[in-house]
Amino acid sequence: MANMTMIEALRDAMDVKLADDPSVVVFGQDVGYFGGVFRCTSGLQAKYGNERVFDTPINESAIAGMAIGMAAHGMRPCVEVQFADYMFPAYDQITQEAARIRFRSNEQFTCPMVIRMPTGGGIFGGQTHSQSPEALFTHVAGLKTVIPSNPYDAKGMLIAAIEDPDPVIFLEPKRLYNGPFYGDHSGKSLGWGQHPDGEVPEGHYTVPIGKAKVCREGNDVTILSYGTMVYIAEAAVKQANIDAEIIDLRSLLPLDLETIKQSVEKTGRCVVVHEATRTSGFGAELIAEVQEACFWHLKSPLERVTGWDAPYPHAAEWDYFPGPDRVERALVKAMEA
Amino acid sequence: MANMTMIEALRDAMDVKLADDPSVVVFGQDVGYFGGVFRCTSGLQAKYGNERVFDTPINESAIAGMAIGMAAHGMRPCVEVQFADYMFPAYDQITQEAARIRFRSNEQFTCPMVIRMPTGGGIFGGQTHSQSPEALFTHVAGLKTVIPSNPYDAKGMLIAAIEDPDPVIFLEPKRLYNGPFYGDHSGKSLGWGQHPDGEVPEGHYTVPIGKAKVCREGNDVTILSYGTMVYIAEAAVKQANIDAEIIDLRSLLPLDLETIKQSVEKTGRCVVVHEATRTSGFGAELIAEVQEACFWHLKSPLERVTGWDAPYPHAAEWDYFPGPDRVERALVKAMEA
Amino acid sequence: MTQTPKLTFPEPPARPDEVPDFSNIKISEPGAVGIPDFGFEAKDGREYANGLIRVMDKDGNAVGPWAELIKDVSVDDLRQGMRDMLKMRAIDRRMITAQRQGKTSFYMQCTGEEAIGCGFQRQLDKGDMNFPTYRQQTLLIGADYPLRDLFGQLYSNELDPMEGRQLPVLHSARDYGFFTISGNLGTQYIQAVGWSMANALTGDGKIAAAWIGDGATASNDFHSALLCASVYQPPVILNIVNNQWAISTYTGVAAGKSRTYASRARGYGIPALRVDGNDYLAVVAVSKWAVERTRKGYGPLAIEWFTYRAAAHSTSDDPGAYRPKDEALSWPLGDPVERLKKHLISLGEWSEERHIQLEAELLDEVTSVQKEVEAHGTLVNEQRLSPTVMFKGVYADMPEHLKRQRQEMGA
Amino acid sequence: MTQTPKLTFPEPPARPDEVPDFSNIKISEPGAVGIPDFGFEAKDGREYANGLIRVMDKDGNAVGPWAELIKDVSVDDLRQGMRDMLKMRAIDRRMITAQRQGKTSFYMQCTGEEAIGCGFQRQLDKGDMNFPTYRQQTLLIGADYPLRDLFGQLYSNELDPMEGRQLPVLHSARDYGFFTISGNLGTQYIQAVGWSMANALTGDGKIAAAWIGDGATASNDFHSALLCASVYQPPVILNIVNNQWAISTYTGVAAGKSRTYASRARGYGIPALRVDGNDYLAVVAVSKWAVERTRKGYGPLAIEWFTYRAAAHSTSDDPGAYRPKDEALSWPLGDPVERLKKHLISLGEWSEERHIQLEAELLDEVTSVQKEVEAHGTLVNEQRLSPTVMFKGVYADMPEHLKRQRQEMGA
Ligand SMILES: Cc1ncc(C[n+]2csc(CCOP(=O)(O)OP(=O)(O)O)c2C)c(N)n1
Ligand SMILES: Cc1ncc(C[n+]2csc(CCOP(=O)(O)OP(=O)(O)O)c2C)c(N)n1
Ligand SMILES: [Mg+2]
Ligand SMILES: [Mg+2]
Repeated sequence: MANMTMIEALRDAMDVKLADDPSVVVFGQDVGYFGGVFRCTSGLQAKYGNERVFDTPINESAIAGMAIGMAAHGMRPCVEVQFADYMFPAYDQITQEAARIRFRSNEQFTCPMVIRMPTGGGIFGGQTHSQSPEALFTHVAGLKTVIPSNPYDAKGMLIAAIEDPDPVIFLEPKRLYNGPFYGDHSGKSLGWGQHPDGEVPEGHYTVPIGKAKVCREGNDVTILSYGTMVYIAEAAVKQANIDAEIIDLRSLLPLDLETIKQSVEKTGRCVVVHEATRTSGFGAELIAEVQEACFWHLKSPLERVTGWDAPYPHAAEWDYFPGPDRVERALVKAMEA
Repeated sequence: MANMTMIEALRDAMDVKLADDPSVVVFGQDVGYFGGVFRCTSGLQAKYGNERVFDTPINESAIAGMAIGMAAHGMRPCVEVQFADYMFPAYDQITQEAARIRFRSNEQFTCPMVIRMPTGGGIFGGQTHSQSPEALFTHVAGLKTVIPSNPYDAKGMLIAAIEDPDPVIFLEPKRLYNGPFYGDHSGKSLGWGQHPDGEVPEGHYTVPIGKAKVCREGNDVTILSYGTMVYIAEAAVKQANIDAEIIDLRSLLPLDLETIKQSVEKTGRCVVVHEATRTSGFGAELIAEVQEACFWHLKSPLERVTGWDAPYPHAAEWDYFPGPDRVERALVKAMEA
Repeated sequence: MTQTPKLTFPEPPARPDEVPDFSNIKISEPGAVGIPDFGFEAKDGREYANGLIRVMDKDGNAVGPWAELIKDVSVDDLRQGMRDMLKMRAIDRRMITAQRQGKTSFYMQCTGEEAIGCGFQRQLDKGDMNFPTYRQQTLLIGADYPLRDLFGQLYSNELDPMEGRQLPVLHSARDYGFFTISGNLGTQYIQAVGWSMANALTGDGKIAAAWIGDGATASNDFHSALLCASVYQPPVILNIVNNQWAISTYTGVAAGKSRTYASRARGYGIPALRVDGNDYLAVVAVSKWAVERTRKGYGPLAIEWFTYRAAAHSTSDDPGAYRPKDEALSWPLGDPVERLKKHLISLGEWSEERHIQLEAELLDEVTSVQKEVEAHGTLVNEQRLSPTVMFKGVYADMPEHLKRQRQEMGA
Repeated sequence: MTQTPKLTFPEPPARPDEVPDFSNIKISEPGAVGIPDFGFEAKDGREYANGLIRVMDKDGNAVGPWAELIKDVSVDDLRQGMRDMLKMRAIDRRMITAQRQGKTSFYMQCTGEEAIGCGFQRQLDKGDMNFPTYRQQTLLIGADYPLRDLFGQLYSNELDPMEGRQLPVLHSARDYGFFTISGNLGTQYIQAVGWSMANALTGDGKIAAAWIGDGATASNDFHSALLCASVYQPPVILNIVNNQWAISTYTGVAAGKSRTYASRARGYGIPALRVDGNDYLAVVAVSKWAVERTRKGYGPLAIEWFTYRAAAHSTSDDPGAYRPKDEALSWPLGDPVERLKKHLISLGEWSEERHIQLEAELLDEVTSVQKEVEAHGTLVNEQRLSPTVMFKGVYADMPEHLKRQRQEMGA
């Protein structure tokens, strides 16, 4: 066990896989010599050489396209898109190619690759360093989409993703890189050193893709969330003093519907929290599934707390970013109904 | 009034706008001399010259990018993407640029443009000529997304879209180009000549963006649908003999929630039907909104009938495409619950 | 001189009802363009990218340095080339009829372009991988792909190795060096670069070959492939099949003011050749040379194959609406089958009679396999694959939500 | 000779703790590269794309044909250039401090590249439109953009013309010929082509200028812009600012084996020039010529501005981690301010004293506006814009769901 930030945990996962599997390669913009703008790959090129860890041109569809070709050949590329906001040029390669190659070739060719991308806001990054595009991936058959919320999960899930036989979109909530974030942007965040999930085992282990985690047990209302919003939910529950059950989905597709169902059948109430814009966000899918699976148990309408349906603003970031107060209001509303 | 196919109605809309507004230009792959692979722009280059109607290289992001530049300058481009499946290379330009230029420039620059794209399946086109990507647009603040289901709406909505001050994604259900489709793929479809909505006024008129249409009034269950599925729903209602209200949404964003609410409050039951894959499809958003708006009126869980969460197959097309039988099963289920 | 900006709109030299006119096309004399060193650089390769490598003269004689290069290619190999091309032609002919009869939904021919894929494939080794477009079934023919599998795919029936997943002609045949074709143009070009990087990184001694049409060179992936090939120097051959048309769109709309597609590659620092794609000997010579050069580690190479799309774009297309009807007959580089025939006859190794006999023989072979495959079902005569097959291979292991959906399908 | 494929990974000549080494850079003599005809074609323009257009020699004298071309540019104009560059430098210096103090979230300097935007902009007319990247605030300076607006944007406060929507430095100033900057690299390049097509189609007599960094030439939009400009021939200048770095990534990773970025444009059939971007006179001469040529309808032109990013990529970057600390000092083309100063002094039109005085004057001007703007709020000293402003301008008319959300926000 060692205490790690999420950045260190991610780096450690790549280190483990680069060491134990020669078919693993890591590349992306600035990931080579420099080690990535968030330093997630720092030191890896020095350790494994530039045939294993290298810089790429600024072309995300080229990064994805090269990775697809390598993966089809039999390698296991784990590539970085510098910010999730910059994956859009690669959207064709990711959704129409990586996601479809196993199917359309009837499994002659497969595409075991990971695309890591920092996601979400809270760093005053404005429109193009803050978006949360997960719903654009969950609509695509053939992709898996995951998002860890702490160093322990980050390492275990990244190893699982690299070992997965299919393409995995690996979203990294950048607001959590250095510590959990409870929504108080004026105060100093605690680092991962103060959090139990900052304790990360050495060497190889996996956190399976497709399993949610109940972070807080409770009886009155279920909160479905992932990434940074897990901590916002915790903060909201504390301040609202409601006996909520908080589920960190971790894997959006495949979704652990069983865990969700058990919880909502117990509580009869459910609030979904995510940063992404509301309309057609992943919250919509969660609500559609929950109302279908748990309709007869529901005591009040399912609530969504999300980013507003506006482009991510710079100055008004903290009014856009769903904070504990907004989640609390939704909880109260769900309880009152 | 003249009887038109949807192709003719769309062409007529562009003809009207090319004639009455010199800032309108039409371009895309094969749309110039040849008039488009579906012939929607046939004759327009001959009539207006190649400065107004022209062919482009096979690069969808270039098509979108040029259109954005022209629109920002003050023109009103109406461009064609040959199949919605080929819009993916343009997804960055559409979602991160067209959708955001008004906002990010605080309205110094705007982006009044239309991107037309044939969508949906039912023509044995396989994976890359059949997809329904509407949910990938409805998640994007700054875009409007519409989908007409008949010649009358097609012309009126396309004129409205070209006149709209913001970027409009104009989805054309290609299965309806030549006639309504009631799901019987073994028989011959009727043409638009046999359908009242094939009667199209001459000259200028608009069908406003943002207004749904109640196609069939009913009391027992509400069917929310759009595009080809409107006719599938009609067929299903006929064969199930259920007093359903069918709403053709026409505009997905903005959504006419008022019309939906009125209907579901009346019926207490709701089935959503679309061709796109289920997970994170637009149906999820509809269900999330409906359950929130009408929770206390609901008598049974909201149902989704959609394409399966698999890539669109070629041979098994008619098992993938939601047909009247599947819609009927959902209606029965909704009524029984 | 020009005084105000005005846009240009590239137009083909002739439209329907006009006389075909290829006078704008400059054609090097056979044998005129030499053979560069393996190590030649893009900047020194202007003549190879702007000229046209040709071997056969108008009388069918093989001339010049590239002819020298393949003088040890046997007459049997050339006759095999003839057989490959005629086989492809027989398949195309049969499938056009089958599509008209509604036996399949869609088909695409490669008439006039047969030499390229047939000749190229025969120079590859097992394990080398093509990333083809829909107009390179010739690569499968040149790889002796079983016709049963080929027709199975075209009919989407139970003999289809892809079990009906893909539109006809979008084959996949890993064991025959044929990557799964995408319906989205261009995407495979950068994937080929990635694959060839894996060739180099694993040191497996294999190479990759990317394929793209002139129209699709406009795609983003064409650019990113040239760029990454230039940066990383993997063993990849970047083929561009310039057949003058992209559906109804004249090649000028993809070329702009570039002199040739090969010269565009040069701008990326990639050495490039431009070759008469209707000259089977030129195809064999250049492919042989290119494959050897690539395998030896001299880095990426672009080849523009200059040809003409004699048939319609696809069964959904009507070229009579945008170009003169018999434009193909005026194509200055002729027909690949006719030209190879002339060469073989001039060698005394072929005759009109043997030619007709071979055509008949191949038509028989093709027809008999076709009939056999048709017996397993066509679009009008369905013997359905189970629809649940569509849930297979979405992922390696079927997730719960797909299991639920498969159940919901009730199948 | 090479026998097995091996990948290459472009590396800069020197890394931290190594001695800066620019010996790989070939530099033409000042005055050596001539002036092409307006109508010159890409294929005949090799020397202009591979050489380097320079005007000032090492003693500050203007020499050669391009110097001739601008001999009627007044000394006042040159002093204005000096003023522009120093103003930019003063702003950069002030903002770096302000960012360190937490007064804003982010900032980007353009140290060493000032000549390019300042000199270029002064040759444009009102109504011409730049499509800049984040490193061309110089275009705003050269357009006399009010400093209040500029600082307002940098502080995202109520004086920000964009009302806090965008990250600092992502300005938008339609009336000053400055298109709204995207955080997504490359996207504006093809938009500039579209805009210039509108210039031609409406016949408004204006032109567009696209801007991109060397790293971002790898983007798809760079390709599609070159392609469409080549096809339609609109009045657009395609500027490439090659400052040798893209964050930590050496320019070789974007260039691959291309000789120059200008030569890549030539591959598309677009005539291209390569210019010493640290030579204010060369910038003025080439820009003047290019603007006139473009306005007269000679079609697209690419210009590679050869320069060096002397500062960090942004306030989030630490270049000491990937390149020698004082590499900028070894840059063989020197510093644009120093070089223009030398020229002006050699003309007897400037002195060290006037220079120091001007620097001080500009620092005062800049500081006083900055302070005034800061009084309206900074990140540490918030005087908040109403958050509901974020619902404004998503659409022309606010749809119902946004009205509901605005209400839900409770603001
Ligand atoms: C991304 C994308 N855009 C558009 C299409 C539609 N399309 C199919 S084939 C074709 C023309 C391709 O022409 P070319 O590349 O020259 O190949 P050829 O058909 O001549 O062999 C077009 C536009 C597509 N398949 N993919
Ligand atoms: C599509 C996209 N990918 C990645 C980034 C992240 N990024 C911002 S600046 C930059 C480097 C750009 O280098 P260059 O184009 O040379 O411009 P310079 O910074 O040198 O002026 C990168 C990779 C981005 N903004 N957009
Ligand atoms: Mg072609
Ligand atoms: Mg740079």
